[in-house]
Amino acid sequence: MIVSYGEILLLAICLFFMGMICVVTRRNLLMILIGVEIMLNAAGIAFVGAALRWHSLDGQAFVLFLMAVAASEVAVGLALIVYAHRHSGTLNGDGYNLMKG
Amino acid sequence: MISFPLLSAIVFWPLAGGLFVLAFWRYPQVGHRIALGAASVELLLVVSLLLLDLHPQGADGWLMIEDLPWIAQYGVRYSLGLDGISLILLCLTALLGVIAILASWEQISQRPGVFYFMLLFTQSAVMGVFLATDLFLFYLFWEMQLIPMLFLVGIWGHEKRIYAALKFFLFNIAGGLLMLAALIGLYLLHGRQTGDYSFALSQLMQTRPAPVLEMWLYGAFLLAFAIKIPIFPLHGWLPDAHTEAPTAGSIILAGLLLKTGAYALLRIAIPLFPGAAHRLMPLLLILGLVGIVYASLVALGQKDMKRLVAYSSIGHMGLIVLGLAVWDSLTLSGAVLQMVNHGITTAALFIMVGMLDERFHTRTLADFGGLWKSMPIFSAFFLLFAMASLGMPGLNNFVSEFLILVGVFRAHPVIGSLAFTTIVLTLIYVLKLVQDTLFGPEKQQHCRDLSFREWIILLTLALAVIANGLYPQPILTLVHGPVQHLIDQAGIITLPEAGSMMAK
Amino acid sequence: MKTTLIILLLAPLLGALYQIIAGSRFPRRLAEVVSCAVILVSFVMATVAFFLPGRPETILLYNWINVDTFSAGMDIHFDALAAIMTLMVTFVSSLITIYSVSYMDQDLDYSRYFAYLNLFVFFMLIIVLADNLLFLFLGWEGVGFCSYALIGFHYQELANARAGRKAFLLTRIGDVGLGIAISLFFVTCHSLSISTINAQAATLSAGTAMTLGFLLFWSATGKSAQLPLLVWLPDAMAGPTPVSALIHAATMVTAGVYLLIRLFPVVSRTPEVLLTIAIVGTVTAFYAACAAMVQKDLKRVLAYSTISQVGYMFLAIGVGDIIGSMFHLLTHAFFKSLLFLAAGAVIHALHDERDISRMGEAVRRHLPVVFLVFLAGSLALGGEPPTAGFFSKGRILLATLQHGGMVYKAVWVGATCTAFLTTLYTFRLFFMVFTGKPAVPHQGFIREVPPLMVWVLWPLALFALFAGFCNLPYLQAGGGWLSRFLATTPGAVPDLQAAPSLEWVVENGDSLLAIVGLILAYFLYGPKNILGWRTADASAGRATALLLSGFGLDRLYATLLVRPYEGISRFLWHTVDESVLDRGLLRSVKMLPLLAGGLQGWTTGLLSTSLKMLVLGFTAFLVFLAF
Amino acid sequence: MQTEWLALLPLIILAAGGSVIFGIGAFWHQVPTALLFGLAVFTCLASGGTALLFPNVASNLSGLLAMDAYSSFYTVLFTIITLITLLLSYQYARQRAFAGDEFLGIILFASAGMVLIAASCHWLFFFLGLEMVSISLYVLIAIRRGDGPGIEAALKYFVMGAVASAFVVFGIAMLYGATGTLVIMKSLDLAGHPDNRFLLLFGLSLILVGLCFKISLVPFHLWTPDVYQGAPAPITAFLATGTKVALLSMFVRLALYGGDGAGALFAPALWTMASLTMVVGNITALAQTRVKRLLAYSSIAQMGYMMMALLAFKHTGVAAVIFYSVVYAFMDLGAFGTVGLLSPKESDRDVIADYQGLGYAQPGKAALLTLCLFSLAGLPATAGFIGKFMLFRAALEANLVGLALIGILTAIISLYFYLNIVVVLYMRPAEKKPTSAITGNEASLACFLIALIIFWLGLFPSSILSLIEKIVA
Repeated sequence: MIVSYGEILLLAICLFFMGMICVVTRRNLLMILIGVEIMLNAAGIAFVGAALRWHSLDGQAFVLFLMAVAASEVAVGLALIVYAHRHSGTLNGDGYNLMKG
Repeated sequence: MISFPLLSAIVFWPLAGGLFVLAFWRYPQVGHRIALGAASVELLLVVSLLLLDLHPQGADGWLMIEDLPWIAQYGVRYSLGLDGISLILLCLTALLGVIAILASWEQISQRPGVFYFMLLFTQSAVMGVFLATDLFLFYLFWEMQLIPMLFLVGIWGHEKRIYAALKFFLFNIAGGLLMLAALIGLYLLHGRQTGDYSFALSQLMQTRPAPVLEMWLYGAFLLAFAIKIPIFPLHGWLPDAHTEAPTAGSIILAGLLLKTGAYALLRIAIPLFPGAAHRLMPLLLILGLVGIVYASLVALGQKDMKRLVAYSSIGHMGLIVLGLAVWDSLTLSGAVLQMVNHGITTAALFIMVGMLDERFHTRTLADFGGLWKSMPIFSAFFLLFAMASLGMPGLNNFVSEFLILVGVFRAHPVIGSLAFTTIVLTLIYVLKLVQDTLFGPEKQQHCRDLSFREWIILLTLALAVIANGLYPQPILTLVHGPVQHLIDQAGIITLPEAGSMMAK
Repeated sequence: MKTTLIILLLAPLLGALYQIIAGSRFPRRLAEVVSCAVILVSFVMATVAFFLPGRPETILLYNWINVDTFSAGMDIHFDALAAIMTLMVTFVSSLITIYSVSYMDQDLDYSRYFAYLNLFVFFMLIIVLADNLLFLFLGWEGVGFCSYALIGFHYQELANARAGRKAFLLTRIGDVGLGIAISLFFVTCHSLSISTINAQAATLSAGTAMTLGFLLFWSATGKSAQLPLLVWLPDAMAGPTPVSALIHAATMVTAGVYLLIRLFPVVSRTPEVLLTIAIVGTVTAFYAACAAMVQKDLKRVLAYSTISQVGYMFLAIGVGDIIGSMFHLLTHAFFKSLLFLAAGAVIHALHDERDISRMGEAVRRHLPVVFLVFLAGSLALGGEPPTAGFFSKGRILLATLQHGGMVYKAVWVGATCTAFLTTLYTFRLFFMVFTGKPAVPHQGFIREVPPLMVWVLWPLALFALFAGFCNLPYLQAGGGWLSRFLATTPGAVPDLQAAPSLEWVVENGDSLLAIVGLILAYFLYGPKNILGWRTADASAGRATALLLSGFGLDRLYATLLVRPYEGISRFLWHTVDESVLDRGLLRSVKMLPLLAGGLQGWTTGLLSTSLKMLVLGFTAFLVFLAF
Repeated sequence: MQTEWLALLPLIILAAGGSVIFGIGAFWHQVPTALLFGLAVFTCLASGGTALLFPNVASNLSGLLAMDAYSSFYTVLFTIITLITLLLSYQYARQRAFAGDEFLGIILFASAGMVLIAASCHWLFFFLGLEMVSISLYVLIAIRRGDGPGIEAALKYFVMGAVASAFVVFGIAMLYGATGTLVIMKSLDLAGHPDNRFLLLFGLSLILVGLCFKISLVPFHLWTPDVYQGAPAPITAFLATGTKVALLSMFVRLALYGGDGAGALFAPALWTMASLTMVVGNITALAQTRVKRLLAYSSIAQMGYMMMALLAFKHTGVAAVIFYSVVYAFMDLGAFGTVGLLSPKESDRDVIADYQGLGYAQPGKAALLTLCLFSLAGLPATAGFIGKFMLFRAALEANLVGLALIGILTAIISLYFYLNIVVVLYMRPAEKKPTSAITGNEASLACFLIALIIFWLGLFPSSILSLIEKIVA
């Protein structure tokens, strides 16, 4: 069965917004990270769909890079979160407010 | 043409001297000597201009010009032009430069190197303002003079110095930035009209903006210059700045910086926008008059001598504004002369107040009395400058004030008459100043009279006061050509024949 | 001629410069000699110039201000009027300077004194000689300054300095009028030269001429202490007595009169102006005479009498008789300076005692010479025939009576009454100073008056008594010598052309009046104290108190002008300048930090806020795009 | 092939330099810092040098990278920024014991990422560059061990950056879906794809939001003060200048490519953001008591000014933005750099009151700080003045009078807080003895360079201006 680009797009947008909502509503840093991942994956889906729509490999290639970048981002991010957790003992994103104003 | 760039040398020599002083900042005992040397050389340079046999050249009647491309992309040129008006103001600047250094000889003990650097830096910037004929360059110098002044007031001032310095700076820069916007607007307009993007004053003067726009542009220029002059009610910064500044700061501020405002109004704002200027002349006229009356009244109430002199400055500058607002050869000559005279007289008064402050560490009028007893020479000088300040004939201020007043009277008899009555108001506060300090029973401790250095300072200024009062003709002759040129340029002589008006 | 005039003018200036630069460095004697010498040089030159042919002479010293059509030169116009005035000024100043040498011999600050004095003479000569009005203005303000400085000469008494300031201020109010007048002359006549202006006077439009007339009159009232600007002169007596004699009796106060005479062609264009001058002059004369009736301070009596006599000079101008005015000016200069100098000698002898109720016979006994010259001065001031005062005042009264119109008749009545009052107060003064025994006599001994101070009184006394003969009315057709001498002055009427009978009646009436006045004064104030007024306490009655304070004019000014002015000053400073302009701006600027504080609340430092803003911003972005 | 090699050389040198430093660090445990530092400096010089030597060699590499004059210009700029950052941070990092291979290597990688952004004409490369810069900076911000604010700053920057990246990448996906191409210029062709208009605009707005976040326009600016405050001062300097300049170069590209079509639709939104940014940035800065935070708000405001000129891209706005980003880079490098140099070892000298009397205790550095502040305030004879002049000129030329007036008024306000620091430096008496600051030839050289450039650009901007005109044309 052939899925039209419009449907893929819809899925991607839904995913993106779900990720966004996750990012905005959750306080836990890990959950935020997961939300970001969902957003990135939504982008990946959109890329693949678009690549199929235009019959070009650019989108596919982009997704490959995207995955690699997302992985490294998560790696750095997780390391940071762990580091922060060890330093201040909280995973709550709003717990970090030494600086404001 | 002279191949040696004398004008540039005049503009940048004090700065170079200042940097040299700064280089010796570790040796505070030589700073003032180097600075004095630099300022004296500057004075010689300016005097050499007087000695050169200069003749007006070209249509614009410059005595001497320097013109180099600078920022070609924006049509900005490095162009300096000298005419009689700038020449006479250069003389004033150079003279007061030397005087200011002499006046701070013993007063400034804290970081003298930096102090003299700032002083000389200001002098450079002021020289630049008086010489620049490219408005971009002018603007550069215009704003630049604020920076060293900020430090002069802020570092070496009295108790409320920081407040005063910031206020001075913000007031002036606010006007300056709005002027910059107007300047860019005019520049773009000129570029669009002629296809030639240029900041040259002579070029921009050809621009004819739509009346409404012209009004806005002129308004912005006027605002900037009016703050500097200052015209009532934009004078808020001046009393504080003057009161808090060290003596040299007050000298430069009153003697030179205020003059740049009047000069710019004369040279730039009105010739650029003659139409709008003409329509706003009544406003200037009224503000000038109100300013004199207001300043005289407020000055009377002051308890701090320096503040009193500061308000008197506002009043005297109001007279210049009146002169500019009438815009004929009498009042303009008078206004230029008044710039010089006010520079000398007020500088002298500030110096003398500074001397008292050095001796008694107070400037409150109530603390003084009967100074004549212990300091007769000082008092005699004080009386002389006070008399000059109230427009005693035979002393310098009288000539310029009278020229302005006669000119104003010729154009607007009623306003002229009212302006004449202000000489009484001036008298009231000046006499109060004299009386509260020199006369009455002796209140303060006995103190030494003038030192040789102080004597030299005051004698120089006193000679200038008397010379300008008795023989102002050289200056008037020098100024006459440029003034005529300005009038022709702006072309707004629409004076009714006052005689016929009086006749009815 | 030129050299003479230039030396005449510049000699006092050189003297002043010497005093300023070197006066206190070299011996005192030298300073005294120099200051007298320069004035004497001036006097000699004035005499020489007087007799040299070649009047009128105009000399341009140099161009002072020259802008476009505006040109003011330092120039001299030496005509008959100036010649006679110069002579008088230099003569009186020479005597007074010599007198000062003795008078000031206890004072250490002599060089300042002589500097001011010489400078004053210089400025006064400028007024007398100047052809250009601006140059005249230089002298005009210059004498004002010298008067200010000399009144407050003993500056350590704050009251003296205040009196000086008051004088300067009030005369300067008058100067405003002169300034405006000069401007108007420039605008209408395109020239500031007095001779040119006088030549053009007829071409001036009526309105302009009237404005000018009133302006000139206004400036003259300031300088010459006429109503309403006269309150400074009684206070000016705070200055050293020679100063009062020179500046506030003989010369400066008459400068206003001189100015009006100089510009008489302009002034006389408008009858309204003349009438005003006549009325103000008479009223002032009467006013001051009343005030002089009750004064207890010796010098204040003389000050009020000066005001009163100057009022006569104004009256003379008002009736168009400038020669009469000038005549009175000259005689007044002699007898009033004489009176002042004599009074100075008395005060000097009594250790600065100035209250006449504490003087008496003792003074006459110790100072017989002073008594005699004072008598001469009193006779002249009182208008007793045949002294100088009699003739000059008589001419004025005659001219007034002869002038048509009911108003002038009323003026004549007033002036005559004033003349009577003059005799009365003059001899009141004379009797109280030199006769009788005071209830509370002066304490302490009466010291010797230095001979120099006495000698100089003689020539003045002679002039006071006999100067009138230079302008005797009956003897010559076409007026007396002075009248003929001054006939060339623009606007002068040498001969009043009065009917001899009228002249006879008036002259004899005046004589009678003066003599009756003298006798009445003897009864009222004489040593016998016949009617008891002599000892009446002047401050007792309300009326006398009012007169004593010069009709409360001072207090009136304080209430109407000075206090409101100070109030406005305070209001503008505290309310407008500080509260509204300064703090108002500050307050509005202070809104910014408040706003900044509010905006700081936005930056919570929480991740969730940032993220929410990201989403919100994105939504806003889309919304913007949708439109 | 030859030319393409040459064209890529600067990028390759940077990446290789970073890798070599990492390599040495991995295998040589006691490696002298000076060696690594020298290597890093050399890498920068070499990269910048090659970019100078071979500008303009290949305009388009397979439609992916444009190594033209434009990117060469930026390459040189980035290498200079990196170089100055290195000079400024060397002693600073040594004192705080993080001057290892990772620090130097990551800086080089970040700078390679910046070059990539400036050179990209393909979304993929742009994305890669962006991520290279971002990820490097996440690490750099937290590089100081055990530093609470540093960790917090890194965390905030990371979370926000990741979300913003997600926005950008999703936007790119939408663009791609709408146009079928990842070449930036073609993907912005609104007229060519009338059917997918909505999708294209949706994608573009996502990208713009992401970019605006990165250059911290209001209301996406909230992270900026925290991150700038928390990061070590030299890193802040790098962060505030490098990333922003790189992204501005991207903005310029977008404006040039798509300004007429799609860009016009975004103009009102950008207008609002620009004005908000100028107002909020400058006014909030008034209330700051900490220097780095104050500078952060000032940098926010500066972005507002640039956005104002960018809206005038049809006129001289582009040249103005490029010139001002150069100026801005040096001003902020100088300002944050001197803050770093003046800092004691324990924590950065941040509270404004702590600067009392430093003007005399540390005349050179204080003078540079003053110069940079004056330049940021746009006072004459500094580069900032010429820059501001150009920005306002462009805005007025494009008839953005309202925006220009807001800009001028806020500039007046901004003077107050800039001056306030100067006041503290020079005019208030020193109450306590100031602690010693970082000295060293590297730092002095950096300071000297910055001062020289600020004066040079302020007094003789002609040469740079003609260069900019050339590369924009």
